[in-house]
Amino acid sequence: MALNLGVRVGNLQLKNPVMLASGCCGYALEMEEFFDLSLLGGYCLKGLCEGGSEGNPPPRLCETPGGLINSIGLQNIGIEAFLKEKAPKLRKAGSVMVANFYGHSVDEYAAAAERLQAEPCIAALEMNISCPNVKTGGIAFGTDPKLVHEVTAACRKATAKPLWVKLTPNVTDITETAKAAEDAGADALSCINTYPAMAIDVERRAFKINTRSGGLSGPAIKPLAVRAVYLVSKAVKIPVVGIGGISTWADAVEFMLAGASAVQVGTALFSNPLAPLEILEGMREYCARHGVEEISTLTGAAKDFERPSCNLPSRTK
Amino acid sequence: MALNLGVRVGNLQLKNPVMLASGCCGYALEMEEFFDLSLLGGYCLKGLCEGGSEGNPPPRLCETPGGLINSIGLQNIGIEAFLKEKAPKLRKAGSVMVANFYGHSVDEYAAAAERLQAEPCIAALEMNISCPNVKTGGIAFGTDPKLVHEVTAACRKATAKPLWVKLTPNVTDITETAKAAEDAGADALSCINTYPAMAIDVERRAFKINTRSGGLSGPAIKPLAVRAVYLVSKAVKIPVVGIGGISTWADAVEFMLAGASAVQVGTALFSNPLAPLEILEGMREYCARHGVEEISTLTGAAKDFERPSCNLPSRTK
Amino acid sequence: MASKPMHLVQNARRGPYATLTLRGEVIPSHPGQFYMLRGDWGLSPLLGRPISILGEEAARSEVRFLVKAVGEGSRILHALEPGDVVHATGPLGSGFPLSGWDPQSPVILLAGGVGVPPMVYLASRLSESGAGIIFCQGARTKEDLLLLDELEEMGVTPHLATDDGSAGHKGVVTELLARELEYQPGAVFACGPEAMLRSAARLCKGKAPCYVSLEAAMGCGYGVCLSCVTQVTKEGRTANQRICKEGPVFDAEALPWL
Amino acid sequence: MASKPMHLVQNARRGPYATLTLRGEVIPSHPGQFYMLRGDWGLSPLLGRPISILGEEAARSEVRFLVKAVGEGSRILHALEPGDVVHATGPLGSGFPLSGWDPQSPVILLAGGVGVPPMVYLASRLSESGAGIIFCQGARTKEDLLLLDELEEMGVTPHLATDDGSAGHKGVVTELLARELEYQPGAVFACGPEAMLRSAARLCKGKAPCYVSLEAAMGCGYGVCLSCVTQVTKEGRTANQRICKEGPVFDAEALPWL
Ligand SMILES: Cc1cc2nc3c(=O)[nH]c(=O)nc-3n(C[C@H](O)[C@H](O)[C@H](O)COP(=O)(O)OP(=O)(O)OC[C@H]3O[C@@H](n4cnc5c(N)ncnc54)[C@H](O)[C@@H]3O)c2cc1C
Ligand SMILES: Cc1cc2nc3c(=O)[nH]c(=O)nc-3n(C[C@H](O)[C@H](O)[C@H](O)COP(=O)(O)OP(=O)(O)OC[C@H]3O[C@@H](n4cnc5c(N)ncnc54)[C@H](O)[C@@H]3O)c2cc1C
Ligand SMILES: Cc1cc2nc3c(=O)[nH]c(=O)nc-3n(C[C@H](O)[C@H](O)[C@H](O)COP(=O)(O)O)c2cc1C
Ligand SMILES: Cc1cc2nc3c(=O)[nH]c(=O)nc-3n(C[C@H](O)[C@H](O)[C@H](O)COP(=O)(O)O)c2cc1C
Ligand code: FES
Ligand code: FES
Repeated sequence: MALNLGVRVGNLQLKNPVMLASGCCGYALEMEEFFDLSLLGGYCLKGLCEGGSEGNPPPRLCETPGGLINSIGLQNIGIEAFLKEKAPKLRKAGSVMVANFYGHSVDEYAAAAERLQAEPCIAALEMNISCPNVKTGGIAFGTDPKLVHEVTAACRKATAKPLWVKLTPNVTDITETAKAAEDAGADALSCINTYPAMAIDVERRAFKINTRSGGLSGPAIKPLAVRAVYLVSKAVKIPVVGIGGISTWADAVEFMLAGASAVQVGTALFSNPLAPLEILEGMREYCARHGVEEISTLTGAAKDFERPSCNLPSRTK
Repeated sequence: MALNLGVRVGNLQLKNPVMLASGCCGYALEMEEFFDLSLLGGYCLKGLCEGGSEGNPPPRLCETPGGLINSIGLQNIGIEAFLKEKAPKLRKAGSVMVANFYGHSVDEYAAAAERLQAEPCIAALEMNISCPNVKTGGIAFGTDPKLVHEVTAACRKATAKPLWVKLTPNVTDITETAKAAEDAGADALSCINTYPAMAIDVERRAFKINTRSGGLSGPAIKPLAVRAVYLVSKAVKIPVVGIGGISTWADAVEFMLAGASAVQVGTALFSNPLAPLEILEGMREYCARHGVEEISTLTGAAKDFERPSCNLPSRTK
Repeated sequence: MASKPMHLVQNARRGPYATLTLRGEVIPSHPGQFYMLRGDWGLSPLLGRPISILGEEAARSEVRFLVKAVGEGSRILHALEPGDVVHATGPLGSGFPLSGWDPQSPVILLAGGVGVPPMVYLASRLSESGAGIIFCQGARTKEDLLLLDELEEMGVTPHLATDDGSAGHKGVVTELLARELEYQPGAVFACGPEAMLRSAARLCKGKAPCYVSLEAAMGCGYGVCLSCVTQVTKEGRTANQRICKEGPVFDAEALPWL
Repeated sequence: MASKPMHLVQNARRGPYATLTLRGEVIPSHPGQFYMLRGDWGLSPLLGRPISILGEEAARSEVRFLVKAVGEGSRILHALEPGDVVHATGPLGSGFPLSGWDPQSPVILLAGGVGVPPMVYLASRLSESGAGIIFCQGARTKEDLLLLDELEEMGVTPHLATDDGSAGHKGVVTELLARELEYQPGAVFACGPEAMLRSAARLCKGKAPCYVSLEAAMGCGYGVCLSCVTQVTKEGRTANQRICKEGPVFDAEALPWL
């Protein structure tokens, strides 16, 4: 039985649903030391802005139960430097490159989108309106449906490339920001960015992260992210890319069943750079075991519990 | 050096800051089989409503990385049955009893508050406007500052007992609902209830919880809850009771440093019924080690990282 | 009940099955009761696992369990070594009723899968009290038949059934029950897969009292979380009862199955 | 670099210290480089731990580490038994520069705390190349002096300092450095607590090149997460550099310390 791992995210065809999440694979060149990027569905670059940024002062990272908090503050070399220094090397990588970007105003967002539009090796743009770690830009745009609409519309005008909007989960009702982005012309929604979080070192009685708050990622947030993907995919017609705590093939399948067309692996890369390949292999086996011929049929296929009287879960072999 | 473990939550004096969280200690009688309730600061009863409720159909619980999702749906025996069957036995327990309650309308909330007002062994009322697992009532009230104000004001009128409002973290800005509750006359804020979450059984391709979504609790949510406590305690003048993933003494201290006057232990009771006593003992040792004479001085005492250039955490002995 | 650390003193493994002997403060239990067991396994799984009591040597402060390794938690229990600490909360739940049926006719014990341990514990108590015991055990194949030596020791010869016919009757264990019930209907006690319990309940209906031990994913095991409920009908009123507290043993007639 | 499972073949423990020998595919490394090590430790801690390479027997496919048990992750590494699997990503980082200083004067290696292992690795490489080596090691007390036998084997006699005077000079190890620098200033290589590194940098300023190995809480260890940055000034321009990638070894003059 032939298995088709290919998925479509709007107009963009991916050879398989497994991508690398922004900020967790640098500019992807570091990943090439571990494996061939073209084995994956694609990868998202570290969030770029015009002129670049030095990010936040350290400490920028700490561990929490089943997760980690980061406050990198979107350090990046800038769009210009990226296009000059990194892009030429990445052209050969032969995988789908998605450029994650941000600005500090609607105009900056649009200008960044326009600047990236020019680079042929960029397959899609992922608009980050959800970073909890920068004072202006980032999450400020992502929590208000009106602003989401405005900034998405501005970027939509600025680029003909597929435009993905990366949502923040830090809202009362994520379907409202999702619909705003859809209405304004987004081609897909990346669900989700990190959750605002905090940790305190009790011996020092000091915040563990320099900026006090940071963004929580990793397995701990998976059940929150699965719900976000489920709600958003029911609320909009455009495809959803699932992100949040994916570290095993079963996690990836879970996000697809919840409604994701493709998935991104972030934090799991830190402890296991080969996680994306292991996830892909596991998904392949899962499909074979379940007689799935088109992996895309998993999207949104979760059903209700068949026997409400039965209290027991099935076992994952 | 004498150590004073006593804390005040508004007008209510607790012998120490460690309480049991609502829904995780039943009607407290089950806990008495493990230890003497009077050793604790207090305990919160399972959420009560007039007439009681059978709750949601099973399955009602599943595990997630570092946490669990529940959808009990506020099953309870009802205020009347509680007062008749359980309260008499609890009067002897000699600990501070907080009655968690809810309704399906503002009127029902107020009526419940009034009914509970009459029972002398109840030291305070904890208004649950944040349960993600019931269709009406619960979280519906907790996400809109206007409704929070309305329902809090109605209950405020109905009772002279200390009134705690239990907030949901599922909002864009928790300081708004916190301030609404404060304005309407709440004596304290319980921060926080569970986070809406979902899990899917990939082998069965079915939601693991009958109601699809449920509430996430346990260590996984701790960093999210610490931030909520921090933000709320900065935004209001009334005391904050910290809840969310507390399972060790260091977790409890962390919540106090973030701004909590007292803490509640929930999910940790399931895997270790003795957790509250171990937490209390650990806090005692921590105070001794740090020369803390009044445990209440820990509240809100977190400072900024002293040496921004230093990237390393201290170690918890 | 109590919650305390116990020490593993022996772990006898056979395939996926491990018979664990824990030593510590032991509170006397009834057959059908269980413990929540949790190894020093850090964050995951978060919760302890409900495991039935297989036997108890109060004098030696020992309690025994049989665990089948099926998932994360049970695999860790299976892999424990002597000296390891296990946090044990119990004994929990109600257990099987040890009286209240016709003492003249023998009782029928029906066990399937990892439902065998509590039935062996029950058999040992019943045989002490001199009751006649018919023990029916079913499994997929010969290798999955459990605790045959313990049964032999107490003088109980089990009637066996395997799906593949590798030992005893070829077929499901409830076929043995049907035969016994025709022959001499006595009280039936059952623990095993839900399908087996349902079919036993149907066979017993109107013929013999039937007590079944249910399973559920359990949050606490001691009655505070309300995650483990099942509907139970008593005197015409249907209400949720906690499998961990009012159960795990229920009168089959009271369940919403028949 | 690569990321692969390796097998523990030996664990030699002394107090909180464990010298681990891992076997697997070994990619040749430079002194000062490190691995991210992660045992099969489930969810917590989530991340691997950066541990410097102590030595390498490429022919035997072996690489060695010395780990001090201080927290959750290092305690699990310390407790590993032969046969256990360790996920190892490396070799990572830049390592110490092995040339570029005056080859006539001996180099001074300064090691404190668990900064000793990479300096021993460096000493072994330098001694192979015939360079003169002055090795200064500091510790709180005699028991915390590390790898003295390995140094002896390669013919290096370390100058020792302990806080309590239980071995060698009573005082901090940088007092030994100050003496050496007055006597014959050579290039200085240092690994240890930040206070030691800062004081070494100050002593060397204007006198001798000084390379220090920094620590940071690391997310990935291979350059993608940007959690480990420090400010570095080169040619008048200050910018963030990654301790895991451009470092952990930096020219002390470039750091914002002096
Ligand atoms: C009252 C009672 C007594 C039991 N006695 C025994 C016994 O003596 N020997 C034995 O081997 N097993 C027994 N079980 C079943 C045992 O608890 C499960 O096999 C075990 O919990 C599975 O956990 P896991 O981590 O290995 O599997 P996982 O697949 O990781 O379990 C995932 C989740 O499902 C729950 N779960 C899965 N299967 C079951 C199940 N069959 N029953 C209850 N919860 C389940 C777990 O508690 C956990 O929450 C008993 C169950 C109950 C309720
Ligand atoms: C490049 C490099 C090389 C190292 N080489 C060695 C070595 O050869 N032998 C050795 O014993 N130790 C070495 N360390 C230190 C070692 O990484 C830490 O002791 C270890 O990470 C502590 O983890 P833990 O879980 O035991 O402690 P925890 O207290 O649980 O650590 C909590 C968090 O702090 C981080 N952390 C704590 N202390 C340190 C530290 N000193 N350095 C870096 N991160 C820290 C951990 O990574 C983790 O994120 C090295 C560190 C670095 C950066
Ligand atoms: C260290 C770090 C840096 C990140 N940087 C970015 C970024 O630049 N842009 C962005 O959109 N998301 C960024 N993210 C968020 C991730 O892309 C992802 O949405 C989030 O971490 C949840 O997925 P995970 O749990 O798999 O990591 C970052 C996450 C981490 C941990
Ligand atoms: C099984 C279960 C039932 C709960 N029932 C209630 C309830 O009835 N009323 C309420 O206000 N909170 C309820 N909660 C929320 C807890 O009181 C607590 O706010 C939350 O679980 C976070 O704390 P924890 O991580 O320590 O469990 C329940 C939580 C759980 C896990
Ligand atoms: S498992 Fe908690 S009430 Fe039964
Ligand atoms: S640890 Fe991730 S970039 Fe250095």
